[in-house]
Amino acid sequence: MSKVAVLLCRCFGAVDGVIDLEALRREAEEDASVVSSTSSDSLCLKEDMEKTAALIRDCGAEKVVIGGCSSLARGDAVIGGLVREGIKCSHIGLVDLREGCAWIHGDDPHVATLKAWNLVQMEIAAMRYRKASDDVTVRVCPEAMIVGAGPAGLSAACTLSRLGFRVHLLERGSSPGGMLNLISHVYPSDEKSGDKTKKYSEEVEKNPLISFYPKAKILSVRGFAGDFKVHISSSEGEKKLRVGAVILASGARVWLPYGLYRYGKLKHVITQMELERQFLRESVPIKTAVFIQCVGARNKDRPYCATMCCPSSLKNAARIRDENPDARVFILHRDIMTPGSVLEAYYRKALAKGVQFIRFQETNSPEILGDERVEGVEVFDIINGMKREIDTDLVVLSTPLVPNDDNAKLAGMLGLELDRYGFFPEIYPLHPLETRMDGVFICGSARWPVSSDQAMMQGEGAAVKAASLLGREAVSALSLSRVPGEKFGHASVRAEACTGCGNCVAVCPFEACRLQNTGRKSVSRVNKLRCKACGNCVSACPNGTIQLPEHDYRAVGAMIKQAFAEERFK
Amino acid sequence: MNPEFIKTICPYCGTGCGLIVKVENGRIVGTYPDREHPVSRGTLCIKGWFAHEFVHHPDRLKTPLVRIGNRFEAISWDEAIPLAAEKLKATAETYGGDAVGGLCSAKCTNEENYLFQKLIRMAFKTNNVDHCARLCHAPTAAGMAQTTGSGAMTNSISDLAGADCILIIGSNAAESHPIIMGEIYKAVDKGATVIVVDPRKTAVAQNAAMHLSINPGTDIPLLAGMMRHILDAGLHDAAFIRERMEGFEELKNFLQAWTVERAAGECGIGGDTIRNVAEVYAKAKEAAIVYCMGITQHACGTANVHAVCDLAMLCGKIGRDFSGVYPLRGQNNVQGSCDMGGLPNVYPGYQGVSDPAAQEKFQQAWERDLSDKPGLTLTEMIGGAGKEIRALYIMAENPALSDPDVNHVLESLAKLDFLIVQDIFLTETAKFAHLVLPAACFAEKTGTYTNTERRFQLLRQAIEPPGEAKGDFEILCLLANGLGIDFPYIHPREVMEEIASLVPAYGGVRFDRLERAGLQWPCPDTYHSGTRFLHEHKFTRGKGLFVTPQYTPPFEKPDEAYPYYLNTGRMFAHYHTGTMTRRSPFLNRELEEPYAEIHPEDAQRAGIREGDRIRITSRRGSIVTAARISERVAKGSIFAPFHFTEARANILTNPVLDPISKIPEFKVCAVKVEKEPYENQGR
Amino acid sequence: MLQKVKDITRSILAEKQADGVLGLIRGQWNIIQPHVFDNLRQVDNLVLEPKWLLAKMAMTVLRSSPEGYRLAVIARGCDERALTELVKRNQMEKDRLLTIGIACSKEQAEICLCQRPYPEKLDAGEPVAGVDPFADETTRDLLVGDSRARMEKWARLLKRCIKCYGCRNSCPICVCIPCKLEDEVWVETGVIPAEMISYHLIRAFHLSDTCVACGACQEACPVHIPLVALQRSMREALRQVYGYEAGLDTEMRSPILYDLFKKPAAGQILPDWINSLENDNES
Amino acid sequence: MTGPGRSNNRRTEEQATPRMLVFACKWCGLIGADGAGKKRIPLPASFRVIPVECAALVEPDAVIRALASGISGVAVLGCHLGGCRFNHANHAALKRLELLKTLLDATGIGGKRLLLAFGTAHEDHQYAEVIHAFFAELKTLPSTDPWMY
Repeated sequence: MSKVAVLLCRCFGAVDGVIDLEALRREAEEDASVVSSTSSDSLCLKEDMEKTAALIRDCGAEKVVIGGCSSLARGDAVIGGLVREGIKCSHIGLVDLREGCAWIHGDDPHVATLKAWNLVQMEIAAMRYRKASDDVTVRVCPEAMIVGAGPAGLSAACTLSRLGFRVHLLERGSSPGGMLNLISHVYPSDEKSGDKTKKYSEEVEKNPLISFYPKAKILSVRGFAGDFKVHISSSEGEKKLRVGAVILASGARVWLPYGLYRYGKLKHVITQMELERQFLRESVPIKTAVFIQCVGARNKDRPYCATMCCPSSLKNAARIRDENPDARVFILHRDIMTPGSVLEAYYRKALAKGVQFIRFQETNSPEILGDERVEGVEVFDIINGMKREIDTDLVVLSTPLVPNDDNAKLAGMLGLELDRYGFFPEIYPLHPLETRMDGVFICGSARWPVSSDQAMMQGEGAAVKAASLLGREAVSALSLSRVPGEKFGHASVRAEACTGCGNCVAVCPFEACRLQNTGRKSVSRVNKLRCKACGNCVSACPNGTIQLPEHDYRAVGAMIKQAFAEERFK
Repeated sequence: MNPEFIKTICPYCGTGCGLIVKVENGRIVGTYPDREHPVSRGTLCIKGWFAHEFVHHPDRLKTPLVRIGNRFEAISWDEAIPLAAEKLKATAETYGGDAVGGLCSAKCTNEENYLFQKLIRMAFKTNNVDHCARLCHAPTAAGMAQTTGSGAMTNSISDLAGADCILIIGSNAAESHPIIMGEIYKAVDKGATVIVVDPRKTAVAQNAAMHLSINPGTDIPLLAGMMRHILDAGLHDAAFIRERMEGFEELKNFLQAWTVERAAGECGIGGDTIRNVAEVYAKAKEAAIVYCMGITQHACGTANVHAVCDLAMLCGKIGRDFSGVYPLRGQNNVQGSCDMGGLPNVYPGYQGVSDPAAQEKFQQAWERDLSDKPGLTLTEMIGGAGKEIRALYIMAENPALSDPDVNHVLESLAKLDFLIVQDIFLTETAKFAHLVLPAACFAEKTGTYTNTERRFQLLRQAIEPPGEAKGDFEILCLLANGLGIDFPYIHPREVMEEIASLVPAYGGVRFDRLERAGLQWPCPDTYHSGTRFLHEHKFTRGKGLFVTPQYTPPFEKPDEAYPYYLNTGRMFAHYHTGTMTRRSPFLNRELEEPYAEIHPEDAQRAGIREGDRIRITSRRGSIVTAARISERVAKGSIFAPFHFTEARANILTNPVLDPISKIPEFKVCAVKVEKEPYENQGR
Repeated sequence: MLQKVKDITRSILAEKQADGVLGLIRGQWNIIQPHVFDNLRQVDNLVLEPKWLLAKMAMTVLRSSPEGYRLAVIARGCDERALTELVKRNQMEKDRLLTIGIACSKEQAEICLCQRPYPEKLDAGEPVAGVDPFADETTRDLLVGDSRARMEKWARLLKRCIKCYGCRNSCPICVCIPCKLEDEVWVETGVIPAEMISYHLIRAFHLSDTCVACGACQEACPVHIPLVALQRSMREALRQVYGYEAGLDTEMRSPILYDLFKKPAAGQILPDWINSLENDNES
Repeated sequence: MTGPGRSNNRRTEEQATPRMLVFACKWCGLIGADGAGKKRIPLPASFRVIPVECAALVEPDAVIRALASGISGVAVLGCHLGGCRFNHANHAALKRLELLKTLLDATGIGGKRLLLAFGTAHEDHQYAEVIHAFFAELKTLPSTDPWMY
């Protein structure tokens, strides 16, 4: 039986003002597995921490139960301190006596003390069964694969190569540039997009660290952070790559609004992209133009705002006015979305240039007039409350970017899930550009529709994040963590008890489990670097073969048993 | 390569369920229930499902062992049999035949038991043959023989399903006879009332309509109180008593002294409860009384049985379908080993040894002079070891765990000149032996078992015994030949034919008639299809007899020094001395450690917590076991199962004997309980 | 029907479609027992009654047989479904298994309250219509109506449990070694009645998406607990909510293991934005 | 540990206050618990929190185990559906535990003894509300005494 030291924190009266900590300490001492039970004023202070660490060493305890504040308060800090003192993270149990007991049951100290005792007992009992997961370490392959050579991918590739890492840049098309190749200028700098691409593509060509694969396709991805094995095909044939990180910059595609505003039926109802193409070819002076915003966006099907359509319209409307100061240009909008100082200024510039803005309601959208060709647009202006007819021969529809069709396939290969719209989500707002798979980063419109300069910014960010992984000599499964302290752990299988039913393989959100044939039967194997310790497999396993050692079922059982154990503070 | 499936009978309790064992490459790999078996009908209890697990246990005895100093050495059969014969013969020559004793076994087949008692009786001209029925249902055999003429369950197990009221006294059938409990539940589903009389709130009691938690050992007051009320209320079956009974007046006189209130006072329950139960029983159309060790294992065990029979006969609830008295036999063949004359006072078929006619009959059949003096009982043989008894031949019994006051038993066994133990494992008893003979287990031999409903059933050999071990049948034949007696049997079938010729009630029993579903005795000829229930038109003894049950309170009552009652019994996953079940991994997992149940209030007073190690001490010794705090036991009582060699509950039990049947008072003794000191808690 | 099954068995053995046929044989002493038929002579003794689940046995035979050994099983509806579930749980290889499907009689269907008393692949016998288990009074009594009364009813029944493990041992789909029911963490050991809530509910829940309602557990119960009724509600819920039924098809995957973004469960109210999530993630 | 595992939670009599076990996901429920503590929102005391990494780690067996040990209700607090940091893990938990509710309902114990709150208890007040509401709910349910022995 493991020896447990119990440390109770008075928190300068915040805990022992309600809970009778002294009684708790005495009771804990009675427990057979407890070798030391002490209380101190404030465990999280440096002096106390040092004293505590010395005490744990002295009493020969293997495991520690801390009764103090919640992990979000100072609990994690205390654990961190003890870990630095050389105690394994999984050997420390934290009982939340302040937020979880003293402060919510302040009105009844007797009951609170009882509950606190139960909570401490639960953790002492559970501690007996908590074990540390075995760690594994893999060498990091200092190369990266970047999927998509659009603005995000290009900037990521250049940044990484400048940091000295080998980069494999995959592109669906035949040349780098992505969506930049389809538009003439970029906002808000009004630079020519070609110029913008050029400096990157030159670097891609020249830099020996970057291998560019045009017409590339990913056939399979296996492995884990630090060591992915990727099978690709490109115009140069099939190839197998080993990379340490993957940056997903596969972008998005433009949605074509067939069925709306008679798009596809009337010749002069076009989308923003088609207008860009006109500008790219040879600019024809335009006399009148009506831009309609939020076509197919911010509705039931696509409730999101694509963020780049309003600035794009502003850019193109202003350009029409620039090229032909007599042109009448209207932007029919539901709201103009130009957040931030730069874009707001961009809006005011367009306003100053004489672009007219009319606001309409989603329920009362504009109508295109004319049978054979575009003759005008009828719109109900909600600002002045009247219907207006605008003569025009060109209607430009601003449509949102939508996810690529093959996102699902790509996500499947990488072990990611898509968000509700089909984009690649981040793991958590607190961890930008990171995905649920360690070693896979996202940037650009694959993540969310963004402008090209934002895409580049994200590309650089993702590159730096990838570099922080690639720069390591080796990674261990437990070090792949984004939270303070060590990773919670990972699942492990008792092979002799595994029936090979495959439930864990089915439910694993990270494809960390797979079945391995061992002659007579199949046995589940867990890839420790892919495993995130969510415990889904544990719940799906019919006979408890797969377990998180830190959260062993026996620990749960013991906690349940002790939850309302004998009430002794009579 | 294909697996074989062999139909056989479960080796555990007296229910006698049907098993099908799956054999692959000479090994039993699984047990399945027999869907066509008349008793179990495709169901089994936990012990049955895992009955195969001990068969291939590495501890199985594979060669004869002889004691040399403090250790055993393997010898061959060619050495072992002459050694045994020589030693037994020498003992008989030096001290007389009565200095040799034999314990046959309720675990062995009818044929083996028959041969065993024949061997002892013929070779040594003594009747010192007994077996563990002495420790369980000897009072039943004696008591029911007196009242009805037949010491066996009156009806069939399946009859229970048809009863309207089932009175269960001193039986935890749910743990000890689970399949029989299933029949009782069938009756419950049809609307029957189940009344349980037990000091403990057992699994049976939890499922009963009424639970009477009487003081230990007060069965007679309760039954007397019930009978008194039945008489007072005129609920007795006057016609039945008139036509078929005798001794009614004596009973009435006896009951004069037992008012319901006095009974209630003795039992520690309310008088109205007794009246209520009496009425439910008497008014039910078909009423059954099920009883077990709670009745018999008392110093007044035989009187208890009398009282039970009296109640049934008073209400005329005997001798027909469904209604009857159901003693539940504890061992797979305890009925059979009694039937086969494994008792010191009777030949096979309960033909008294002191009855000259019977003696004459057997002398003729066996062609030897036989003793007319009843032999010593098991408890007397053990007690007299080293004195009257100098050599003991034990076949598949384990008195070192099963007998009361085992410390004393161990001392006695050590005093013997020569002890032969024939068993499948090196039991606690075998460790004292001078010669150990390796025997075959249930799956390795052919023969018949008789279950508690008197059903002869065929046991079929599925595999060969391990190593040099031999079937008990073969060993007995070898030993007999060594002793100069001719046992010319080749197959147990021939023994059965001999039995049939000697005992009228089994006259029609033949192996080939048992193939499908067995036969319930009496079965006098080969055309008779067996008897489902006894005493239909007349009792076996002619008229039924009311025997007045004389109440003796438990010998030891709690006092200041020993303030608790101790009750011993079984638990569901283990069986008796655990020789088999504790070697079955699955069953042992269910309960690995001994325990004792104690009531929460008593525990609190003694400062005992769940799982603490406690020391239970009686006037005879003490054991250390884990505490299990439970409201199943009454306040002031401790319950301890007796399966565990590391905490032998029978160290504590009181060897005081019932005067008639010589059964010890296992169920009641006085003990004290202390928590072990901290350093012995083993944490 | 018997003759037809014998003919099929003979032709399977003659044409070497399988190396053995698992069925019931009437052997010595008139004893009926499972048997692997591998020569034509034995087939004369083949019988079909009584109902005897062979699925688990088929699994053990296949496990101990050499590679490439093919086994045909004479399977009733429930047997076939149990085999399908065993295949789904990787307990045997689909291509080493052949079934000879036989239909159950109406009487048998009524005893079992079977909704599908015939296999999907039927080779002999006329299929009879299934029985609606919820039309049965006992089942309704146990599953419909006042919950307090039901709780008492179930408690009364389950309190009888003598923990023989017969329900688990006889279940064709329970294959785990060790089993959670043997662990003292989940079920208190050494005590009967078995902890009612934990023993029976854990057992029932483990079979929630695999139980084929064959009734083997109930038949093996010495104390007559209506164990199949315990599964019915979950089977019905899975059928109604996800259109899932265990054992129909090896491709039909358990909704609690696969396609997790699909409709969560009956009665669960989701925020409306979830709807778009469902639609987008059909793949 | 000596002797068979047995629970000390068994109720001997009808309890006025229901006993509640809370499995709180570290990323939502536990944050709510922390917040409620910081705000010192008074809560009834007879609940115990077991922190888990994700709602998916709550084995249905553990819920059954808790109910069998005399705990009147079990709450599982997880993140928003779709907002789980472990992809679909909380969807899996939801589906599993919803099915368990069916079983609890069938046996009359009542699916209401199992509360699934996904994403509704990640803030202090919501957390307190969920706990209060569940307590109120549990009080209305019939006792499970017939199931205890």
